[in-house]
Amino acid sequence: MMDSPRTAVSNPPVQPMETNLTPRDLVRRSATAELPPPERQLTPVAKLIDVSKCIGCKACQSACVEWNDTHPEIEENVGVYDNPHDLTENMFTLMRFTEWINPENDNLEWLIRKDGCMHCADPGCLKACPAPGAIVQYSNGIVDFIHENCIGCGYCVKGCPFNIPRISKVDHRAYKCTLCSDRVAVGQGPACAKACPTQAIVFGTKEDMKSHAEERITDLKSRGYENAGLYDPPGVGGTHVMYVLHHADKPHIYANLPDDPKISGIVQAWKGVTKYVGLAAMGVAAAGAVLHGIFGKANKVQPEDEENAEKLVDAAEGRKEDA
Amino acid sequence: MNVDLSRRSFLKLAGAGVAATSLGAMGFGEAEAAEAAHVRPFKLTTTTETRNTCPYCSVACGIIIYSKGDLRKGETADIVHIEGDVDHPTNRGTLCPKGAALKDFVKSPTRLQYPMHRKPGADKFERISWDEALDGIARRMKDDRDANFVAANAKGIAVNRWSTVGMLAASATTNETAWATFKFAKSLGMVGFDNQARV
Amino acid sequence: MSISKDVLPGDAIHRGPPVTVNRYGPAKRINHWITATCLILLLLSGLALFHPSLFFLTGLFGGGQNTRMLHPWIGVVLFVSFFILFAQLWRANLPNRVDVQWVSQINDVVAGHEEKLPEIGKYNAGQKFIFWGMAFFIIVLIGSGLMIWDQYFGESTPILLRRIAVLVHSVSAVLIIMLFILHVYAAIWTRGTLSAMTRGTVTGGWAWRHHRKWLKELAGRGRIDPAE
Amino acid sequence: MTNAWTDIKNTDLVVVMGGNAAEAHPCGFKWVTEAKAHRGAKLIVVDPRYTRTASVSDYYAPIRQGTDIAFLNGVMKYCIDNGKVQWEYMKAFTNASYIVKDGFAYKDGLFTGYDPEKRDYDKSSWDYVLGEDGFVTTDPTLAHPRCVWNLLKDHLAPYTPEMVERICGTPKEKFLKVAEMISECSTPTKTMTSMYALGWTQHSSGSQNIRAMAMLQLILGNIGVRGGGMNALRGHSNIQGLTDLGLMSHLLTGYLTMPSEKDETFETYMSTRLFKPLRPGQTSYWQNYKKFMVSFQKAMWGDFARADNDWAFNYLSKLDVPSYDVLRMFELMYDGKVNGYICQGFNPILAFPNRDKNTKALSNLKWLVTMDPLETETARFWENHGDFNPVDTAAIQTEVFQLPTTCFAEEEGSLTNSGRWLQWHWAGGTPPGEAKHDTWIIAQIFLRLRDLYRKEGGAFPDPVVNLSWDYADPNEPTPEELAKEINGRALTDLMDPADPTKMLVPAGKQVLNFSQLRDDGSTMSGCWIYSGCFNEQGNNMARRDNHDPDETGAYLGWTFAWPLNRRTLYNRASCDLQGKAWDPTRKIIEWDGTKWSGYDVPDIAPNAKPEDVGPFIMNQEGTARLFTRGLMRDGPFPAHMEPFESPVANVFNPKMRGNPVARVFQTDAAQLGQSDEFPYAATSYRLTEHFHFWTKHNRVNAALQPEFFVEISEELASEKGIEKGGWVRVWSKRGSVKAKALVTKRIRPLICDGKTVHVVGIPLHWGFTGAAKKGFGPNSLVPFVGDANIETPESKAFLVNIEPTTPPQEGIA
Repeated sequence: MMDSPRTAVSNPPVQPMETNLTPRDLVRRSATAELPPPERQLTPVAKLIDVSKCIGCKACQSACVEWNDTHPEIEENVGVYDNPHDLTENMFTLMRFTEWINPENDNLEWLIRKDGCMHCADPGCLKACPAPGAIVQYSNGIVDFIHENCIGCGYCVKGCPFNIPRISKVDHRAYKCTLCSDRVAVGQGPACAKACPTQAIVFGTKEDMKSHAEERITDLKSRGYENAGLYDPPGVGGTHVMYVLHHADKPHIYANLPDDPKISGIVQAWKGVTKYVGLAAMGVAAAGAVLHGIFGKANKVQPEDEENAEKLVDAAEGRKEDA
Repeated sequence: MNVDLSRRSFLKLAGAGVAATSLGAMGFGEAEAAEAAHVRPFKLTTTTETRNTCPYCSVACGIIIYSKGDLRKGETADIVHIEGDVDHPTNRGTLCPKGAALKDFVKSPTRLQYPMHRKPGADKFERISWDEALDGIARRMKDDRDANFVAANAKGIAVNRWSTVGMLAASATTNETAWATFKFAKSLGMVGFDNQARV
Repeated sequence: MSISKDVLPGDAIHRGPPVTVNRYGPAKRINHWITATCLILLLLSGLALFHPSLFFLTGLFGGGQNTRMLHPWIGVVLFVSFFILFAQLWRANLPNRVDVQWVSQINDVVAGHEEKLPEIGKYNAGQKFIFWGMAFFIIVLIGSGLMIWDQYFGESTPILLRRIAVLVHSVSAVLIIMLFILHVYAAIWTRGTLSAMTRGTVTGGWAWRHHRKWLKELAGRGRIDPAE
Repeated sequence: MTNAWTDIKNTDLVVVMGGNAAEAHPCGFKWVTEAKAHRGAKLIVVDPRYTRTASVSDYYAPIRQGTDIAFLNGVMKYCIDNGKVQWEYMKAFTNASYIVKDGFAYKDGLFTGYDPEKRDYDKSSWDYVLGEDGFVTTDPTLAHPRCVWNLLKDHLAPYTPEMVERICGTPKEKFLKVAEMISECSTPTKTMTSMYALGWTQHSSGSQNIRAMAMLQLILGNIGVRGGGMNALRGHSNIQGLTDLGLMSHLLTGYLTMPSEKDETFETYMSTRLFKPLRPGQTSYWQNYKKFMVSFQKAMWGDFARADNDWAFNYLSKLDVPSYDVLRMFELMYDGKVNGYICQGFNPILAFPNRDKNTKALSNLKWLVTMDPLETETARFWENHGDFNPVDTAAIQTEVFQLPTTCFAEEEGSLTNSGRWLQWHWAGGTPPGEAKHDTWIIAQIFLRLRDLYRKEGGAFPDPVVNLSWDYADPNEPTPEELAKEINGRALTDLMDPADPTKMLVPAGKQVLNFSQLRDDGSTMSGCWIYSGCFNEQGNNMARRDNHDPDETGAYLGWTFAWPLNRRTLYNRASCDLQGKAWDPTRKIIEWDGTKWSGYDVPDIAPNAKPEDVGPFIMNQEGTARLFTRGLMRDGPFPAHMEPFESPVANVFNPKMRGNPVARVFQTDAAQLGQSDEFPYAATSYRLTEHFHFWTKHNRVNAALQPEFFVEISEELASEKGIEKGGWVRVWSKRGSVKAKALVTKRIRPLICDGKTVHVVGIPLHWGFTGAAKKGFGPNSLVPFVGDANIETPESKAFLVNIEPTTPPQEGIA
């Protein structure tokens, strides 16, 4: 029975259970400088998406909607299979379809990539977030949005190297894949991974997922995909959602998956140097003003100035009267 | 009957899978001090589980229906979630995009709730009672059968054919319903009786 | 030519003693204070989102969600308010040759040796700098702000542009805040200035000392009312 | 399916042709990805479109729809020419060595005996040479020029790679690559599985499509083995069950057949069904037909079915035509010869060909009853929805009763999956409003009718008033009661025939399985092939032991599979003539010198000696048929036939249109289009996001695939000035639809017989009810012709034209 990798080994519990992801398991918390180190280190987890096994059926989308009780809109057909057309606050994951002609053999390949939060080890969203505790990272690698703390500013959207979070137009909070933190907390895998018919999506410890990926890559190489490989981009410290790609040498062909994602330099500048230099500059300016005020001599109007003014006015009046 | 199943034996069976090792390693199972909810509360807690089969294609994936309320205790059961049954040998908990959204089929706004009747030429349905519907249908069937039944052919051989009323049987009803339907249709001599397998 | 630029409608001298000069009418003063209030609110709400240590400032606005919601609207009010002011004052703030002289003698300015400086019209180069700086940064801030106003315009610009916008917005914010500090400080340091925006008048001595050309022009054009 | 879904993991090569398993059966397709991941299996997809199945294939070859026979015949020829045949299997387990009568021949696309007037064959020459002993004459050396093998080779001779390219449009090198990959599976240790669905059945020559692949599988030795077989991926959750239970015009339960007018008496009926073995010592299991038939009659009419009234044989209808299939019924309806119609969960207005005709047919009814959990277009066929249903409501005099039924989640019972597993499920939710179980509704109508017949009398009331209906609550039989009736029970004490003192089953107890059924009226069973599903051991359909010793994929403890809990049909063929597994690593059963045993229930008598008894026990021959005698209407070998609407003529006989023996009604013949007016080859299909016309009611699935579209190549789009996402009109001789255009690289023009053929793909999930955007179905365009043997409509290959257009109008015109 266990020859097939699959996410679920048991059905979800219905008896009350303690959650296994608590505030004490946080390793990062947005806009929070002093976070006490966690008492324990959870084993890092990961979702592995084997693009070569994916049949683009959108079961992941369906399961995601059902589990998270979201309500994606019924849009129009615009001549593509990608529906909804983009990630939304009601659609945390999306199959993106690309028709790609392999220049090496002129064969068509239909590349189908499940897009969604990558759960970066170095999360740009969390870095960008100004609201304390709105974005957290657990020691198992899950990056989660705590909606009560979210102010809806959209900074996470700018911070994300993969353009994932979306802000709800209704409650003005940011939404994205939680890696089903509520399920993981009771020992279940994410809804998408559980549903995935071909188990192109699997979930487990990051280490297991990496070794499973190795098997898949070996299989793909045996089928002629010489550049098959794992997408676990170091630019963001690695991710807790990884891809097996048949063409790992060119991730961009998979609906613009970034070749070498990093937190944008602009965002780094904004949340780094600008923040500190800016604060410093403003502080210096304010302090300078105060110091100058205290130690400098105020520019006071002198009695002779008043007299001169009066004279001027009188002279002018005089001219007026003379006229 | 349907819930006391082989979950435990199955788990034992499940030795070497990727996930089997993974989930244990995640620290699941360690007792935790109660703390303010951080992740979303697990929504299936205290629901009732019922084993069922996906009604779409004939892969016939095992599913579990989660409801508030238990039919077996005579309660009203409101379905809150449907998910693949991990114990099922074919689908092993997985579901396709249709199966994964079964709850929304059950809860579809276009689910029918009452018998309706459209009069000849009318531009709308009107609600009627079950008795009105069933009496009306039986009456019409009887009248037509009595008028158009072919008892015998030219040679005088009994042929027992009623071809002026036909029936299409469903493709997603249970075998038991199908058997009851079969008895009903064939005993009436209804020859124009077919099912979705034809198309 | 310069006369028409420096003397604005409403500017007038009241005979003393002491001599007072109308510098800003009630409409302009209200306008200024709306702008100033907006700027302060924007400063507070913006700083709240700028650095985690200042996030507590969201409390002033009823929480983070409200702060996020209010900030851009205040920005719109500020933009409108400021540019009504701008429309009235821009001509008086056009730079001229005297400004070059003034800037070249900035040491004398800071040291308060105004007697060494040329006679100044309604605005000196420093005030003009603040005026144009404010105008520039407000345009930049409203432009970049709209791009990152996700509630309404989130999807209308590409993500790269939005990232640039957020950086530009915060850098501009820092600079406008510094400008603001300079403006406030200058107003305080130059005693007698505040009354221009409170009562609308300055003393004749203040005008003589700091804006002698303006005062002379007013006097020269006969904009003198009898003392009350 | 001959095998189970879980068995597909044992294969070495998956051929998906005539189907789109990844999209239509994703969770079953899992086992393909398992075979790929763990056995290094390869996947071949042959399809007019590069589907989502193709996206994970190892090799894809395009084909023009409706030309599969030519392709498969070409592969068979390739295998035979290159010696890629599992000789031992083929010789022993097929009728290759049987001698065929002189006179049988094939010429100009037709077999011997064609009568163009009747559109039928005189099949008398399509038969074996029988010896004086009544057995078929054979030549085990295969040297005889009239043996099946040599006739087959002659028949396949024209199907060269060049000919395949000419007919199918498959580039020769792609065809050869596929043929080569398939031919590798001729060794005993390599198997191939065929996964097909409506891509093969919905053709006027659909049955022959499947035969061609079955023959290829027999030549390669892939039937009855693990990871092999012919796997029909059935479309609905219980379409298998409803067919098994005979809810079809020409069937009774368990593939017993309805009597025809020729079957004047029970004796004549039985005489044509008790097939005697055609080879010495063979099983020919249908010799037990009478046991099943009598038990069936007893299940229907109990004490009213007695030996002295021929088991109430006269209660059954006798057909005057081969079947009153849906096409015939709608033709009759169209002609005003049908007054009432009951649709129990079916949506013919979108499912049957030629929607315009269907609408007119339904408008001719006096009354229509629909039973469904959801709104259907059929129940509202009279409602005007602008362009989407442009009917004159006031002119439609049909009375409609719309009855709300429960759905799967609110009812209990068993469903039979594609792999023949009968799986029990339980009710988990309270039905909405006044929705009722189907069994309650059927029982209510039945009881009312029975009362009326009891009170008023009327036309032949006997079968109705005497129908067995002894349920605890006649108002609603329980699923258990019905299941037990299907299984069957002893009516009197059943004694062991070998030892008359030994009681096998006491009266009133459930029979163990169909082996205990008798032809003397002492047993009853609703459906013999299901017997064993609910016996004295309990409800076997509810079993949930998911152990799988040695991971063969059998799962014998999981629910119940018919027949006799057997998971792989013909599994005797997994062993050689000595009874040893062809592939020891893939053993299913084996002969231990005295009996058969193994991982599965043997598909042969447990003590039948391997060298004596053939594995195909349902056949009179004991072997599988490469040559089917007269059992199929359109020929004993599969021959290339064009669809009725084809962009090119039949290369073997340009005058021949479609399947020469398929039934075509007069009005429909006039509505067949020509390729000059309708130049593009259309095909219909479903998409993975939707299930027929159900999930458009579901907001989630509606969001995943919201709106009707057609798929065309970039070449056709530029030729016609069609933009991606723009509106197009697609029309055939029978109707017109408007759709969004999905312009794709996944469909490329094919060159067939020197002509460029553009394919237009039309998915089928939209209508005018539900949550998704209003749309059309391909059935508006499909011709009203069916398969020659089984009358399945030709929905997969027809002709259309296409042009850019304006959006459809919703409002009432």
